[in-house]
Amino acid sequence: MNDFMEVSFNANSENEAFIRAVAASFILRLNPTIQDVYEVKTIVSEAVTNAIIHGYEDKPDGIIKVRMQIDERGVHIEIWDDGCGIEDIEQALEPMYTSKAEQERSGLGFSIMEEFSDKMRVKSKVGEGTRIYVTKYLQGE
Amino acid sequence: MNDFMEVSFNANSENEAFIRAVAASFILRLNPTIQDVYEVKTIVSEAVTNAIIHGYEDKPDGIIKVRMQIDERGVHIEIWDDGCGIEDIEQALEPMYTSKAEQERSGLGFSIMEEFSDKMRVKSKVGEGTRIYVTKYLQGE
Amino acid sequence: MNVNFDLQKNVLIIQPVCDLDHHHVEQLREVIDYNIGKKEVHHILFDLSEVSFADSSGIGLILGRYKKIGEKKGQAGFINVLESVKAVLKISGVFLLAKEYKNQKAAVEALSKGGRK
Amino acid sequence: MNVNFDLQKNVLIIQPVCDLDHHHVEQLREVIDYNIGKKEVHHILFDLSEVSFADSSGIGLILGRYKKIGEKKGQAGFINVLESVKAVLKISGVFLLAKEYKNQKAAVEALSKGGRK
Ligand SMILES: Nc1ncnc2c1ncn2[C@@H]1O[C@H](COP(=O)(O)OP(=O)(O)O)[C@@H](O)[C@H]1O
Ligand SMILES: Nc1ncnc2c1ncn2[C@@H]1O[C@H](COP(=O)(O)OP(=O)(O)O)[C@@H](O)[C@H]1O
Repeated sequence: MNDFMEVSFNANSENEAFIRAVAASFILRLNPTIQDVYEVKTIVSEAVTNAIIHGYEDKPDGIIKVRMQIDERGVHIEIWDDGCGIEDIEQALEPMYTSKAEQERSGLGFSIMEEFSDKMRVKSKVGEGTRIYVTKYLQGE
Repeated sequence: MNDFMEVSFNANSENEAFIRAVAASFILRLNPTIQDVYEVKTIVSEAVTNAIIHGYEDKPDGIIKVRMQIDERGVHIEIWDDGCGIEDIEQALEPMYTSKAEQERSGLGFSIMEEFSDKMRVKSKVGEGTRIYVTKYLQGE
Repeated sequence: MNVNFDLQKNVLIIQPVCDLDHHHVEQLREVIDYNIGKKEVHHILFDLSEVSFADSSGIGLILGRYKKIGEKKGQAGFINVLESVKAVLKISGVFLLAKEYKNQKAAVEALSKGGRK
Repeated sequence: MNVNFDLQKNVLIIQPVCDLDHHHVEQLREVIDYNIGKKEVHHILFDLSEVSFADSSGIGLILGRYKKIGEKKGQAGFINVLESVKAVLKISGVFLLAKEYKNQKAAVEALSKGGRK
């Protein structure tokens, strides 16, 4: 098995539920556990929310792309935006760090993504955008 | 509201259920009726199945794209493949016509798509591929 | 397995437990035909209670099995068809060939006595 | 509306009926704070029985309301947290601030008598 899918959509908060449903439906063929599905949904939900709030600062004409690739062991996920980018990635990855405390962000998005994934890498350039690469091995049946 | 999404995936029959789930989740924001959801799912299911069986003749490395655009009245759907194309579109659209009777195809895919949609247009070129354009107005709540 | 079978009198009750799309139809066809082939089977009854989606590939499957049971001069019927699935089946005209019955008992009663004209 | 409210003694029971993601949190915050603002409300209890998904935006909402009720020296608690949601809440350490109770009765009993130290 070596399936991929790639989906683009605008930076609209309605798409947070949409991308969770897309991710869940795509990995169904791997017979994931309920917890596996929840974790994959959470990973894409966090990354897409970040692209909407931080990357595009709530401008819904921004485009977000999510790519998923499946193999026997699990799933590789990429989430990217062409938004403002991250100046200090190390700081961004710190638990509880948020640049938008006034919006009641918890600063835990990246921490949760790391917790739920097996590998995570962040690439970002100010003014160009951000790409998140995540690998998650599934336990399967 | 003016949302779009575009998704690409390979010509694998597992993706028939996937694209139905994607389409259903995307239009949820329009508060569709159950029958609306069923009809949109059927439209994409028929077109994607055709791309898999006819367009790419069961070669799963073919790429299928589905694009959906939403406005106040309903949804515009495009399904395209870069497969073998259709020689005689008029004949293909005839109810019960199928080029693969030996595979127990009913020849009703296009008829059902037309029945469930408000507008349908087929563009195809032999050796280049096929694009289906569908408009469906939703009744909403 | 995606399908349950039951024999009542000479009627094979076929209950798919999946979407009737191209993907699943490919998996169902062979096992259904194997069961239709058994000599005690004279008629078939599709119980669609567990089918929440069907498209033209599902219609192809149903028409194909209708043909198979016709080779034995048998009839086919339906029970428990969801409203949305019914809308698709109606387009195909399959209800002109195979009737929908109120319930399993009525269907088995009617089919087991009949034969195809 | 995406959220139900109930007042038991001086405890406001908040039952969101949606995913706790950024999209919904934006809609919930204002109406929840309006209700927390009422003078008969001393404590809050999150009933998460109808929440099947929560991510860090949901945690932000919960922590924000915890702060709000703290301004009134009140406490917060949880009931009916699904296992998967619990996994996310655990990462946030929110259970160090607000306890999960067995059921509504026990929660109201404990919270209504308490105060924040
Ligand atoms: N896609 C992105 N584009 C720009 N900045 C981002 C992006 N994702 C994350 N960030 C930055 O990283 C910080 C930490 O992110 P995160 O851990 O998810 O917490 P939160 O979203 O709650 O602020 C954000 O506050 C923001 O400054
Ligand atoms: N994407 C496609 N690429 C090539 N040929 C196609 C495509 N879609 C449909 N066709 C042709 O049109 C015919 C009719 O299609 P349809 O009404 O869906 O019936 P069926 O799929 O049951 O054959 C097919 O048999 C095939 O020859």
